[in-house]
Amino acid sequence: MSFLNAADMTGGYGKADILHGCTLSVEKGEIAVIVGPNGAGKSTAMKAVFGMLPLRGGSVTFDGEDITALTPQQRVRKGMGFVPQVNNVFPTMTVEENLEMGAFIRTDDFSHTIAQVYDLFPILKEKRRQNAGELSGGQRQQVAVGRALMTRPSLLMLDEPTAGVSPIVMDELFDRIIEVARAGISILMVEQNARQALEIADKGYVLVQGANRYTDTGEALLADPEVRRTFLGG
Amino acid sequence: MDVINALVAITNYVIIPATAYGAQLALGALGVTLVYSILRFSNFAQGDTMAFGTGVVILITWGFQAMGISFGPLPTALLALPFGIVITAALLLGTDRVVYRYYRVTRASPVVMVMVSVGVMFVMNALTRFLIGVDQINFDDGARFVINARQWREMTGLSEPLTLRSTQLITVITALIVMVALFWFLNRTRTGKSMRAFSDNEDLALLSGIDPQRVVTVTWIITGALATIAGTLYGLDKSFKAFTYFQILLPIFASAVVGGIGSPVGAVVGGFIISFSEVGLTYAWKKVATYLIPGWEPEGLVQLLSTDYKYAVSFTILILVLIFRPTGLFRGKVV
Amino acid sequence: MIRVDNLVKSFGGFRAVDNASLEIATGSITGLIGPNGAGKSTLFNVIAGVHAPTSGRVTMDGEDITGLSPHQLFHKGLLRTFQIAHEFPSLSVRENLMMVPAGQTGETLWNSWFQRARIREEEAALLKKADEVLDFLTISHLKDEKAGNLSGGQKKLLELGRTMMVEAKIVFLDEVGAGVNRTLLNTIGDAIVRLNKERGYTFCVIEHDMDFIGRLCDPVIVMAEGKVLAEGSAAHIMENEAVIEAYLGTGLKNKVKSDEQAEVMADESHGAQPGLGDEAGTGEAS
Amino acid sequence: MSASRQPGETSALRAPLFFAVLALLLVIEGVTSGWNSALGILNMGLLSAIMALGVNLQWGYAGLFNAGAMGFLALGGIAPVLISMPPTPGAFRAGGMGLIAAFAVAIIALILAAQVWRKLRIRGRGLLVTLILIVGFFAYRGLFDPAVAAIEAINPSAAGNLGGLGLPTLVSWPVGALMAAGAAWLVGKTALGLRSDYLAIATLGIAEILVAILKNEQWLDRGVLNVNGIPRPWPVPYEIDLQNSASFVKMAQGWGMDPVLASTLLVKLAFLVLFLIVVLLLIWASQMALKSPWGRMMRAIRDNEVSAAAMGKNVTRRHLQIFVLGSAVIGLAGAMMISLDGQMTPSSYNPLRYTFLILVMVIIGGSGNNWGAALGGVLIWYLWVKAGDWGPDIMTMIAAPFPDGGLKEHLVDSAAHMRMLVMGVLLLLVLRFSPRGLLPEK
Amino acid sequence: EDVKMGVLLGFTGPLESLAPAMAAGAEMAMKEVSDSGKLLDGDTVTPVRGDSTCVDAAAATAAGETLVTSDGVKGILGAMCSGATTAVLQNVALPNGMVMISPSATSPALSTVEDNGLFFRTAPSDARQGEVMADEILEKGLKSVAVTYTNNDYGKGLADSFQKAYEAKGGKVTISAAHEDGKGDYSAEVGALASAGGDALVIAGYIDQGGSGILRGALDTGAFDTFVFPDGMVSQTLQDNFGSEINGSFGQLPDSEGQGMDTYLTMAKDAGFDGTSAYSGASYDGAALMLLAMQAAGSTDPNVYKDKIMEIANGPGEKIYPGDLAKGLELLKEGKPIDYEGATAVNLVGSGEAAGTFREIEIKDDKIETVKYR
Ligand SMILES: Nc1ncnc2c1ncn2[C@@H]1O[C@H](COP(=O)(O)OP(=O)(O)OP(=O)(O)O)[C@@H](O)[C@H]1O
Ligand SMILES: Nc1ncnc2c1ncn2[C@@H]1O[C@H](COP(=O)(O)OP(=O)(O)OP(=O)(O)O)[C@@H](O)[C@H]1O
Ligand SMILES: [Mg+2]
Ligand SMILES: [Mg+2]
Repeated sequence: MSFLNAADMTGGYGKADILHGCTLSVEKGEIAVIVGPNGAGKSTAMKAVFGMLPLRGGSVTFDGEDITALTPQQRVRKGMGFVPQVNNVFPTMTVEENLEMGAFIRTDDFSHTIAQVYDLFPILKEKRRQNAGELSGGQRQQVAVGRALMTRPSLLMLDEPTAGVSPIVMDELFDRIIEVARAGISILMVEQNARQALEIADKGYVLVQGANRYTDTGEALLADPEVRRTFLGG
Repeated sequence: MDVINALVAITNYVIIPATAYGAQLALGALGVTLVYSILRFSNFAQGDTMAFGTGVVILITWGFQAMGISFGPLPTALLALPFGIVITAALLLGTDRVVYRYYRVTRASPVVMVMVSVGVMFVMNALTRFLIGVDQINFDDGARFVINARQWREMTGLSEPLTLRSTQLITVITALIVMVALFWFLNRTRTGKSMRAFSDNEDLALLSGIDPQRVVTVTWIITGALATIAGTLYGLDKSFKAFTYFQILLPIFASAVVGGIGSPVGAVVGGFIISFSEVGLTYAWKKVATYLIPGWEPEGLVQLLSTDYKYAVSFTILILVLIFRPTGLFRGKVV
Repeated sequence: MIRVDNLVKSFGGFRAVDNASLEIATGSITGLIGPNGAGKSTLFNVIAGVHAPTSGRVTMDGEDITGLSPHQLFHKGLLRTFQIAHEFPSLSVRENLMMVPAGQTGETLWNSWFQRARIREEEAALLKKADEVLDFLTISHLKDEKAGNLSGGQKKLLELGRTMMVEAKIVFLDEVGAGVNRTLLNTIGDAIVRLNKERGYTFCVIEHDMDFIGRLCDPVIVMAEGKVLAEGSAAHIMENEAVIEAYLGTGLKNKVKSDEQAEVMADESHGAQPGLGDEAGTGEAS
Repeated sequence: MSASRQPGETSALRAPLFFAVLALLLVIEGVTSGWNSALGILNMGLLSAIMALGVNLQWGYAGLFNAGAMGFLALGGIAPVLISMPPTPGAFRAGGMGLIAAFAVAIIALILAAQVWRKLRIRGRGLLVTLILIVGFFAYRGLFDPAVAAIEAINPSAAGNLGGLGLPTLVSWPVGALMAAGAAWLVGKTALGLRSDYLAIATLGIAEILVAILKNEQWLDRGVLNVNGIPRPWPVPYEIDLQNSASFVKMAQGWGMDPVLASTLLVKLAFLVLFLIVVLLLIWASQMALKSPWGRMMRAIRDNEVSAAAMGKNVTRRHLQIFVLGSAVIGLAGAMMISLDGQMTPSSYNPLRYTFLILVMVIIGGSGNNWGAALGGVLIWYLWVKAGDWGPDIMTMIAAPFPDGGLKEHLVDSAAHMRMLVMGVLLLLVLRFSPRGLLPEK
Repeated sequence: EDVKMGVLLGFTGPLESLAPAMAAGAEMAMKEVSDSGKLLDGDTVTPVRGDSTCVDAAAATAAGETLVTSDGVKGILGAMCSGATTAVLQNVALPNGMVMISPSATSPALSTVEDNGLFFRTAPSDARQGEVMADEILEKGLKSVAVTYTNNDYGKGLADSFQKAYEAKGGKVTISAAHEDGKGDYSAEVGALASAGGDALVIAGYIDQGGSGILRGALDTGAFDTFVFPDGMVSQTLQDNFGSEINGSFGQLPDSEGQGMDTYLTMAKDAGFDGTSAYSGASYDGAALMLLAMQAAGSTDPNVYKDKIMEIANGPGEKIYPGDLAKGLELLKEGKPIDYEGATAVNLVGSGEAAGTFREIEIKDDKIETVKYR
């Protein structure tokens, strides 16, 4: 059984289902990337995995335990971390407070982790006394990822972490993601910068209309001309 | 020219009462500000919560008095205060459970929350009256004065009296302590920060492992405490009457908004601005002028505005402040 | 032509745009790139009238448009999209588009009572146009959905769609690409080129996707720390050392630093010379 | 407040159903408590509906949280006093000119100050403006005070005010709307930049100021001394006249009705017809506007002002327009209410009744939906009135099982407060089970 | 037959604290009559309460409307404040031909209002009290006073009539400033009053409303030593809360000499409410008047018994005091005339309002003491 296994998820926001039997799984220390057209249900699937969407069918197991019925904050305590696609910072709190909030469930001294995040995103250190709502789009994105890293999760879920960040920061971010994965943390992320993402992915999912269309290793997907043309922009 | 008497007159009729009144407004405004900044709505039930809390305190005070318990020179009500706080906080938590929680979970828009709080206001209003009736109640015991007019005259030989009531002193000190404590709590403690985080972005707070129920519980407990403290001090200083606690809601909101709703320091500063403008701008300077300019007995009252318009004054100030600083003096929040 | 002279915009003491001067030539698709926090969006917002500049001047075809409000600029043919999508959540997707054109007869109260026939005619035409745009953006199946329920990328498309509802002179696009599927982004790119060629729109595009910039834009302006760092053709810019250092980086490096080292360096660089350039410096040092 | 409003599936039958329920309630009221009572409730309910329509324009269409309905209502209410009361003999001669001069001075001083502030770019203009304002203020008081004293000295126990123009009361309705609109324009110019709750508090304050003026300016409307005997609008007759008219009495007896009852019913029906015409006209106009591109534009502005501005909509102008319009409708209701009551009592304006209750009507009815606002207006007024009746009954029921004595007595004595409780609980129930109102926006 | 009587008072709103004792007074009279079994054909009397809210004319009208049309009352005791009273009178009582007796609406304007002989009040017009108060103050040798009044028609009417009378007789009013009831803080008002100065402060307000706040403030700051209390201020509460601090102050209230009030107070005490509360006695009298008039007219039809009210109130005949209602009913049944005196020495003048004898009081040794009547 995989470390995270979300099987056959079905559900949506209102009456109509968005997800139709979508399945996602990640092994320990693995990077899994979800790609797909806009509105395919990628974010919805992520929310479903995190318990923010009522499921009509399917189950989620994490670390061998069935967590389908847990609330999001219980999942956080189990070791899951999530960066949503939008609204992913606390706008009227400072950058530093945002990071502190990321470490809310931690009782140990987390100053070291903060230092690591500042190291990863130096601009945040410079802006640490500024409210996150006053940052530029890309800076905000960095805060969001930094906040999630603060939890020191065993599974990190990222919904388009690189949207709006500059190439250099994106490279840095991907570097860090690889590094995090090597440390044994599983990564599940949605990306539109799909080619870069799939390059580092152990596993790739192509989601279309709430269902799995292709599932393969990152390399294999990149090599598939059909996938490249229809989903990765040629 | 009699500068001393003039100064004493101003102190006695403007500075002391306005400071005490300002502190009373500030305490109320702190409650409004807290709910606004954490739970994101204007709580119109605050005034009636204050009335309810005070009602409970009065009942307990009577109980104590009947048992012969007193608090030395301080009002017995202060002894009863902790009990009042517990009961009021329990009521608020109950209200949250049966009323507010649903709207929080369904993400109702703030104006729906405001309307809900109006509903709660109606209910609390009735509850308070069931509890303690509509009559005016004086429950102030202990030493009334720190300095009273006679002592002052004897002490100084001045013709102008000066008085300072003990409740005035207690109120001002309490307001300042509460302000500092609240500021420290929200900005420095883990719980306080998690409350701000919750108010900023509820979903993300959830994703950070912050327990929303705990945040809400703490918020209501503090609100209950603030309301009871504010209401009791107000009642001690003036007297308790359920109806006035609805009336005071308006200046309380004005204070919170002038200061910048959501900011504890703003609430206190706002309270003083409102009280000083109400008392100061409508003060009749005739007496002071007579002291300062000997031999001149002014015909009129040398009054800028008649006291009829004192509320107009505070609201005009409110509007002026908002025009030049649209989110209040201390940069409040906007939901 | 838009011309920006010595523009400064400060927030408190912080100069987000620091004495920037640039030109956007009529008929061009000008790219605007730069590290996060370089001041690109702020520059857009000043030009588009959302923020008043601290100092400096903006002219459009020789006419001073500094400090005009957004709706006035709209009427001058200056349109913009937002980096964080600003849809009208309770309006349907179609209504989001139909509300755009200015001077609709039915926008006057009086007419809404007494000019019903004319309004009906206009509405029919608008509806047709909106549906065309939606078709183009591949979201026509969502036309009756409330815009608030769209996915992140769909909202971005809607942003672009709105600029297509009127005859614009110049359109400012703030990261239309972020969060948009690359295949679709290519389509959007084609549309931009077509609008530029066929309808003579001028574009100014902020984007972090260098493929997109490279394919579309000429010239490209690079901003950093509120200033204009470089300007030229895309190819030219991508060779520029300073730009590579500050913005582009050198691709995947798979560098693994020890944390202690990183901390020391981060502290040093912060103390020595705050700014975005350090980031690249750190990278090189390892 | 940028809450996104989610769509809800609402049946097309919902509105007719609720109106049918409302009608049924009124019929039951008519049968059990008499038609006079039912019509009385309906008439005031229709006025409330007009107020709710005005607030709905502002809140429902444009998201402007105006918590100052009371002020505009009160302002509209002095129109009948100034238009349809007979003039106080000698009052204008005594102080009219003085008043006009005082206001002229005030306006000139304000304009001058504004011009100096805007046009002059010299140092110390702040000081100059302050100086102009101070001098202006004293000049104004110098002219104003004696004029007021002169007017208030005339027959103070019955008049003491300027009186009115003696024109038909119907004329005062649009005038009330205009007066409220004028005040709203001034308020809007200064306060509309404020967001959500800030605007609410500011308007709440402005309403207090307006009412304070009405309460204290005796020369205008006798202040707290009230104005009585305001004429009824054409064609509403007086009951006494009807009862004294032989033909009417005969007619009533012909229908088998008590002439007194017939006369009171007829008067209420006449008001009802007038009010109904106004309500329907307003709903028609609002619906047409809402369905047109204008309504779409307003909803867009409400959803997202920044974006609407970028799409070329002049947000400030639109806000001002709708604020003025909404206030005018509220002012109209104010004037109509005074001509229904036949008297102007400035101290009766309290925010609970005239601001919060109206907001409750709009929210419960369904903000953004005109039919909803109208429904809310009548329904909530019905409940408000009935809650006063039911309260004691409920209380007696509650108290019944208790033994006689202190507690029981206390409970029964507290019955009057049941209105608040019933109202609060009802409000909470509706908000709980239909948070977007009974007739949600489509 | 069961005769229903409306008790339309401001149970909620600014004067909500006065209403219970008034209602209790009125209902006591009704119970007395009902229990006696002597009204008409042994009719019983049932009170029906309505909430006039004091300030909300529309709500008062609606409540009145309900009383008349749905409860079918035969007379209304109320309303409480002058504004609400006028509204109910013009919109309900007049059109429906209903008798209304207000125990507490004191506005001079009500003297001249058109009422078809349906409206009466057992409270005197404020105009009269103003004169009495002016005389009293001048007799004490106080040449200048400051005045503060509750900002409603009662307070303003009283303050105006007082000022007119006082200044006509050579006194000087240094300031006449309103205060709003129901607000908590009166520092601004007290400051202005203190600055204006004067030999005494006239507080034309309510003791359990703003009047108390003003008095507290003026005492605490030492602004005035002597106070003048009109009717709204004189009550047990005044003595209880301020007794020791206001020795030497004085005032007056519409009240009558003699046994009526004493009896009433005892009766009220037995019934468990405070009979000294303002207008409580007047409420009893209002209710009693209507019921006695019914007996005299032999009909519960308001249009019939309205003509008997003045007759009953002003005599001649045997004097009827509280507790004597049964006797009164009996006498009337026998066709003998009565003169209803009641708790407040009822004597209606003009178009049906209390002529008003006033009781002058002074605070001596921490107690309210009656000085004389005038
Ligand atoms: N309201 C504000 N108050 C204070 N600082 C601000 C405010 N808005 C922006 N800034 C600062 O101004 C700088 C420029 O921001 P801007 O949004 O223009 O960057 P950008 O170039 O668009 O970056 P990105 O590519 O990340 O979107 C940032 O450092 C940001 O922190
Ligand atoms: N809150 C919501 N209520 C109703 N429908 C929603 C909501 N959020 C999203 N949807 C719908 O669900 C579908 C999937 O949305 P989702 O956000 O999961 O897409 P996505 O794959 O993440 O797209 P993108 O790449 O654009 O972010 C879309 O068609 C969208 O319209
Ligand atoms: Mg998504
Ligand atoms: Mg940007």
